[in-house]
Amino acid sequence: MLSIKDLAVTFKTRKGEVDAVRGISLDVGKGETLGIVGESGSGKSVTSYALMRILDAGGEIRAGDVTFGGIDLRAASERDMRDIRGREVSMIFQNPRAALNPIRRVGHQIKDVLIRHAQATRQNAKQKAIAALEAVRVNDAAARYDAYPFELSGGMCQRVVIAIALACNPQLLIADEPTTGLDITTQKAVMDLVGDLAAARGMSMILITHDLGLASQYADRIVVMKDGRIVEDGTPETLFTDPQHPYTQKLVNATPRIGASIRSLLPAEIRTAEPVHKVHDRPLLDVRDLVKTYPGKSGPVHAVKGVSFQIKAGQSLGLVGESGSGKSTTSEMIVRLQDPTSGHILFDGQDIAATPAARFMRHPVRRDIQMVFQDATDSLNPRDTAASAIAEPMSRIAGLSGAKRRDRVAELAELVGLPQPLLSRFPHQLSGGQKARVGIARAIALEPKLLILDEPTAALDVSIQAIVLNLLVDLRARMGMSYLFVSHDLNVVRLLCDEVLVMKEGEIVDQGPTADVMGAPKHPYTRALIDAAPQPPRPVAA
Amino acid sequence: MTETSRRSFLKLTGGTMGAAMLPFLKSMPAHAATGGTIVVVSGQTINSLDLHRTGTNRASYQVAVNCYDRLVSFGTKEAPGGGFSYDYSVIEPELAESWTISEDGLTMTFKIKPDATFWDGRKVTAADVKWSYDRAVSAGGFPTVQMKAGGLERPDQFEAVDDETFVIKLDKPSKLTLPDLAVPVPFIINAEVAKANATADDPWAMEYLHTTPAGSGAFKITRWEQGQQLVYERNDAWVGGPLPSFERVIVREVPSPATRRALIERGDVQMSFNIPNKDAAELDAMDGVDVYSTPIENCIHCLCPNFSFEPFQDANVRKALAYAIPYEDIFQTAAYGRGAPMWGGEAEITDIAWPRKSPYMTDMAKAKEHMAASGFASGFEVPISISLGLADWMEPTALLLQEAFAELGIKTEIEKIPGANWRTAALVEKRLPLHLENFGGWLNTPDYYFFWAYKNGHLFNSSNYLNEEIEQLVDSTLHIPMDDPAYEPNIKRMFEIAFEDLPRIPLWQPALNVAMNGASGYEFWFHRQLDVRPLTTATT
Amino acid sequence: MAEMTASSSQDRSQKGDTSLGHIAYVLRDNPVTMLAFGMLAFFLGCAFFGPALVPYDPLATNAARALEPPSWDHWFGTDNLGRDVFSRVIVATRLDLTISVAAVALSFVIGSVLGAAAGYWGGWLDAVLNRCLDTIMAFPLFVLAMGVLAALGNTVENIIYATAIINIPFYARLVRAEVNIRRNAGFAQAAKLAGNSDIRVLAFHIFPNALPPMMVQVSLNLGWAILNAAGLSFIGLGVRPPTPEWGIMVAEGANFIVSGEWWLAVFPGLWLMLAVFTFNLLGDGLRDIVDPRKRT
Amino acid sequence: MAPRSRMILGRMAQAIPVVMGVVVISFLLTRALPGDPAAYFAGPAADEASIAQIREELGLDKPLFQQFIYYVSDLSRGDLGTSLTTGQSVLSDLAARLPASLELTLAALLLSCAIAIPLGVLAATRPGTWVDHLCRVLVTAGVSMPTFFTGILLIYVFYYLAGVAPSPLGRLDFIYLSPPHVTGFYLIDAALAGDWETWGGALKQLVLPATTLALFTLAPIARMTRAAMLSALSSDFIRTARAAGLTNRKVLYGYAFRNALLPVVTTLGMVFSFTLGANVLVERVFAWPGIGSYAVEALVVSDYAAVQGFVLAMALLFVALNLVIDIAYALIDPRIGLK
Repeated sequence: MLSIKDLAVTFKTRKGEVDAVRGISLDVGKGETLGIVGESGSGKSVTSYALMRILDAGGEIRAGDVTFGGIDLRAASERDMRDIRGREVSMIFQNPRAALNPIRRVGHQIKDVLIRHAQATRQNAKQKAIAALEAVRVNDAAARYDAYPFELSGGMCQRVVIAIALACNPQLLIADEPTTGLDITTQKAVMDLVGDLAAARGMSMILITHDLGLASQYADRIVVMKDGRIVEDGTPETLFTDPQHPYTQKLVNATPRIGASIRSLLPAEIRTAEPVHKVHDRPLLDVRDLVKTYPGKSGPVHAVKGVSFQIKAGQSLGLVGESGSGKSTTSEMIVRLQDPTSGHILFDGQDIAATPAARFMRHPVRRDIQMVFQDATDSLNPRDTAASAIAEPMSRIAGLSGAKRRDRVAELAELVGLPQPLLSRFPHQLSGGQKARVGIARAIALEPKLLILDEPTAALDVSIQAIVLNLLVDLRARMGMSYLFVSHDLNVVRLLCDEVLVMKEGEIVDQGPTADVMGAPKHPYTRALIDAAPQPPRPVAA
Repeated sequence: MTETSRRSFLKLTGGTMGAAMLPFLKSMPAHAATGGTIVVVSGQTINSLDLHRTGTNRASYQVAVNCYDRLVSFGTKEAPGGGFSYDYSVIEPELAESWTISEDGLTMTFKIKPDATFWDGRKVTAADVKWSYDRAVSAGGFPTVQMKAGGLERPDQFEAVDDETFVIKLDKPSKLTLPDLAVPVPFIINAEVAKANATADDPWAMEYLHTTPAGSGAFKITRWEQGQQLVYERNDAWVGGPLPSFERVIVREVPSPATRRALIERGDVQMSFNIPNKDAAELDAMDGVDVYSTPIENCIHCLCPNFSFEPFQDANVRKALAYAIPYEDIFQTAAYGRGAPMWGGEAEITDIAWPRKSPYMTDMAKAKEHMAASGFASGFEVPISISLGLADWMEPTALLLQEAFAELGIKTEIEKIPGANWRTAALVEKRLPLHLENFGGWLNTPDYYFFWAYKNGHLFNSSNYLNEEIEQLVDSTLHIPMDDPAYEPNIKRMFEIAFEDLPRIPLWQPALNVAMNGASGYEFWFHRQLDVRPLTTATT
Repeated sequence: MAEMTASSSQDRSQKGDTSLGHIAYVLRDNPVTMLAFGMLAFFLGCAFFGPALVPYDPLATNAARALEPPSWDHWFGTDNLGRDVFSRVIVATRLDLTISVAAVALSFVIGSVLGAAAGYWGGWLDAVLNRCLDTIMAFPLFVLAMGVLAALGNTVENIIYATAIINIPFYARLVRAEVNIRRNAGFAQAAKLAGNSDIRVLAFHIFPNALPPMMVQVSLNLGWAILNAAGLSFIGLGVRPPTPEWGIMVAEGANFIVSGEWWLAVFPGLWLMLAVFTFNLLGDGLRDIVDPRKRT
Repeated sequence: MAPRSRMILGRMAQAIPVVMGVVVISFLLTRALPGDPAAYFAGPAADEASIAQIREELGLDKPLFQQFIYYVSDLSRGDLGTSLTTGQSVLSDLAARLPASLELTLAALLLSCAIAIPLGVLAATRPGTWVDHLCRVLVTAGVSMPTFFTGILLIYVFYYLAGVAPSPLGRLDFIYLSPPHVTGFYLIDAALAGDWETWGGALKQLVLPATTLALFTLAPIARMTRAAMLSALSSDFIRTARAAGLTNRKVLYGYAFRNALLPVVTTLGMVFSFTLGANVLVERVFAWPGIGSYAVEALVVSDYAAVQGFVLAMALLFVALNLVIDIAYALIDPRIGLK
């Protein structure tokens, strides 16, 4: 039904022309779901924008043919394209809340599309829009019709986006990272919904994702893209069991999954033996009845409702939960960026919660508790070079300066695998993985005893994630640090952590050694989390 | 305003409506706009219709002139700068039909015109005159001070003998009394209307008359939009003089002088009152626009060195200043040659003409001689103060003075003082060491000028000048008649002292410039305000 | 590792990327910015060297040659006192630039301190500052400047103070907003973990990141400050005569336009306009220069 | 709507300290003005006694604090005092002059918006092109000219030389009478009275001053429109709308522009209050009887009551304006008032 031949797309940028897509060909049959998998910059999204002809300014299709149901989409007039978009080919996007017009009622946004494509008249548009909402399993659709996006949850917003896309019964649905920005349980619900609807309507679908596991679960066929080219094409099973292209192999390896070891994520040629880290019996951190309550507009918000746990010296503890579970608040209190409402944080037996966060920078324990932030980009000052970011804690706390400090920065860069020339760069000149390394180097600069890792790999591509996770494992063994690893990704936690805590709505619902909790979840919520995580087919042992 | 009067107004100017309606059509010809109406533009704002009220500004005095009558008025003569001027030497009847002055000069008896009526039709009586005079001497502030200059100080000096006979009793005879009755201040108010609107707090009906004139004058006010315009309408029953030729006079306030110039030049208005000297010089050279520049009687623009500032106590320093001033340059630059020079006069004083040229002229050598002879040969620093409100002539003058004085080693800085502060600083506190001043006396005698400007402590003596002989001379001369044998010698002596002591260095006698385009009959008045009564359409 | 090879090819292109290179890049990128910086250089040249280069003494009067139209002797003609308008216009550059730069610098510093504190700590400090700024903003700003000037007297310093006062709210608000969105940013948190006190975090980490948008405001305000000074001169509250200043020259010259001596107002007006124009166009370029993210 | 009305009430409560601050500052500022109004208003020939008498009348002989108490108690009775310059009560002066300023400012803003917003949208849809640069240069040129200079130039060219504009004599040429007072806006009042001749006359008088002010206000509005449109156009939801096949018009105006309106409305509010204060100069040039020229004259002669009244009126206007902006915000953006 859709056929792309030798498609090439270029972008004009400040540095000249950039080839985003360099001649790809693919077909999507009727009722088929094609997964396009690739890491950031692989050209997978650009391909979809190109076929919809909604490339951003500066983008241009240079070559190739795109035919859809016999229509030459490349040659079609803009007017015809507008008729095709939304009626024949629809798209859903990542970050659903941003994908909706924030100041227009969701019902009206659906109505706009219906009226535009003559699927409804002004009289029955509302009714049809409500029907479209019902079709995506929105409860109480008539009431939701009048809601604004900000009044809906992320999952609900994605349902609305899907409703907009499917309102006119298109033949092809392009889903561009539809689960990014959603909680793990919501992800599953949304993907199941899209899959069901596509199947029920006999609709073709292109699923664009960076997550090989997700694609393998929902796609009939998968193409793997790298640097604007298709490197491999096949069914999920063949891709996982018998990847041909080295890049596919790397990708498959790097995808965390049950049964994998941390080293197995790396490409075979650079694998080394996994270091052993030693866990002492001495508790390094002892959190007792930690409570955080914020004053809210409608009464106090109980973010953390009395949490107690311990981390032993050298131990890695995973803290798992979805957004709003209180995991970030908990970690910020431990790292002393926030003051708890009540409770104690004993670090080496000393109650560090007694020193207010505002004065904690002069506390001797400051150098012993450090943190790696979730968003490496956000956590680096855009005005500071990598070197000065890494040097900052040394100059402020350790009082190092001059050549000593420079040497130490170089040493740390070496340790985290950051090439020396990059040290003089600004964050925006670094890739995501490089920024993550800078963040880690900064956090370990003072050789802390406890490192809090707040989803350190969430924004990274899987192959980079594999490298960073292994780096963390190496550092842990080498420096004897304890980790508090905050994450929503159970597969990652499983690889890295000795023990795990599951938090929900400010409380710990499940807790214990990782294998126990993951293998035999006691709490239904833990089970739901585990079930929701996409599980790629097991590859043959490499 | 009622609907009827609106319509009649439109009818009156109806002839011009058609043309004006057409959007962006070139403006209509000047004469068509009149049709009994004349439009005058002025840069000043009128803030009250009652001269007696506290805070009434100068521009508002024209209402007292045009809407009210006095017992007497001055005559008319040909003015030196073209057009007409009031004649100080001739006192004419306005509301008074006739008057007599007793032998001892202490009793003046006025007969009021029997046919004089107020706008409401009521006959003007001596009681109205008495009430109005009582008000003028009781109101305080400027009107009371001005009345005092004519020896009129207390209500008990005024008596309404019968309806048509009004008597003034004086404490001592003065040549200034009768002229003082012809200045705008002692105007005659419809006392019945005023009293009907007076309150216990406001026995003189200040609030009422402030916005609602009640008089017998040649014009009534039909509209007053403060800050925008004043519309006069002729009172056809006026008996104070010949009936004005215009039925309606619109006085528009236009603050920007450039706009005023454009308006008069294009003929969109018929008269622009009190225009800058430069415009006067240039418009004069133009066809179609008539410019009247009347030297203002008894008025001199002066440079005043303040005696409380030490260097200026030195006569040589003052003379050095007087010789250093580039008179001609200043006269041409600041006044564009409008007015009369006040320098380079004869050293010997042979007559009592005033204002008169000083014996000084630009002579830098002499200036330096005097400077060298003074106790300040090495110079000194002093600010030259000017008023922001009078910057148009003061600023160029000050700049040229600054340059000239620099040659004497006198370093100056020009200090602009805002209007509110000027009066306080210059005249009340008299604290400006060196400043420009422009006093003009309403009553046109030299002794009157000296009274205000040379007597110690008096308002316009901003130089803090004190000379015992002047004090005595002024006191003895002020009230004696001009034909008194002592008068002329006294005046000459005053001149001698003034030019020797130089508390005020005369620069030039300014002119009041008025441009007319399509109207004529302008008459200059000492009060320098617009008298709309004699205006007529252009004779051409 | 894998990414290393990908990034090493970029290294060479990074080598020449000094600050100067960056400025050159910003200028080349936008012709309008290029034009603005060219004109700025010209005005700065006038300010520094103008007084030494002008053909006439800007204060010297010559009544014999008053109100002459532009000629070879007097490029911009002469004014009513025979002073050379060209010399006055050029010499005035220094004063006008001084007024605007000093006023903007003053309001920048005060506004930044107030706004940064309010944006970072929030709470009652923020509330009080907001009310104070609202109060200043509730004044008609130009009239406030007039009032301040009338009350303090019209000297150059007071013009600067008055202009600075009315500009403070703009900076304070801008900085407050910029700081507020960054006070919980990852890099601010990281800086705290690195042992920085709140004030250091604010001053050395958060505040510098507010600079790019502030540069736009600075450039607009530099222009406003000149216009403001000119407006004050028009009312009569400006610089004292005979000091040459564009606003006062336009204001005085305005009265000569109708009588045909257009050069008195038009040349200083044109100069003033060009200067304001330059400053206004400067904003985007300045922002790009202080923004490290624009470096490639 | 309840949270919104609560928000509006909250905003009004916030305005109270602002108004109080304005009252105090304007009082202190006027008292700091140089000069002695008593001496000024006593007239040219007044002596010490009559100045003292006037000072007493004006209450200026009292200590500052007492003067302030008098002022505030008068104020609470709605009495703004009497202007010494115009001789009228300040309240009636403002009532007469405020509509003139508002009419001029609103007309100018309307004109400005009509030009600047389409220009801004145009520039935003073609960023980096010559159209964009030209728009930027044009609007910047407008804001670079001092308003009094523009005004005089326009008068010179269009009235004096070309003769196409009416004489710059304020709100109405003298051949018309002002329409019966209803709102004080001549255009509205004349239209209400059905007097289209006067309406045309008032409109003609408005053209030049409104153009002068509009030229000055183009830049901020156009700049903000451009920036807001650019950011709206690069939003994800625009891509959604385009991917759904909505027409360009709908995407540009229905989606992007309505989202871009928020910052534009804020800018408009700021420009409005700024212009209302800054048209002092334009009012002088065009003999426009507005509150700007009123304030200048009052300030120069230290007319306390008039200056205070003016400042207070402007502050109240500012507060009201902010309220209107808040309401406009709430109308445009459903998120306001609920966060």
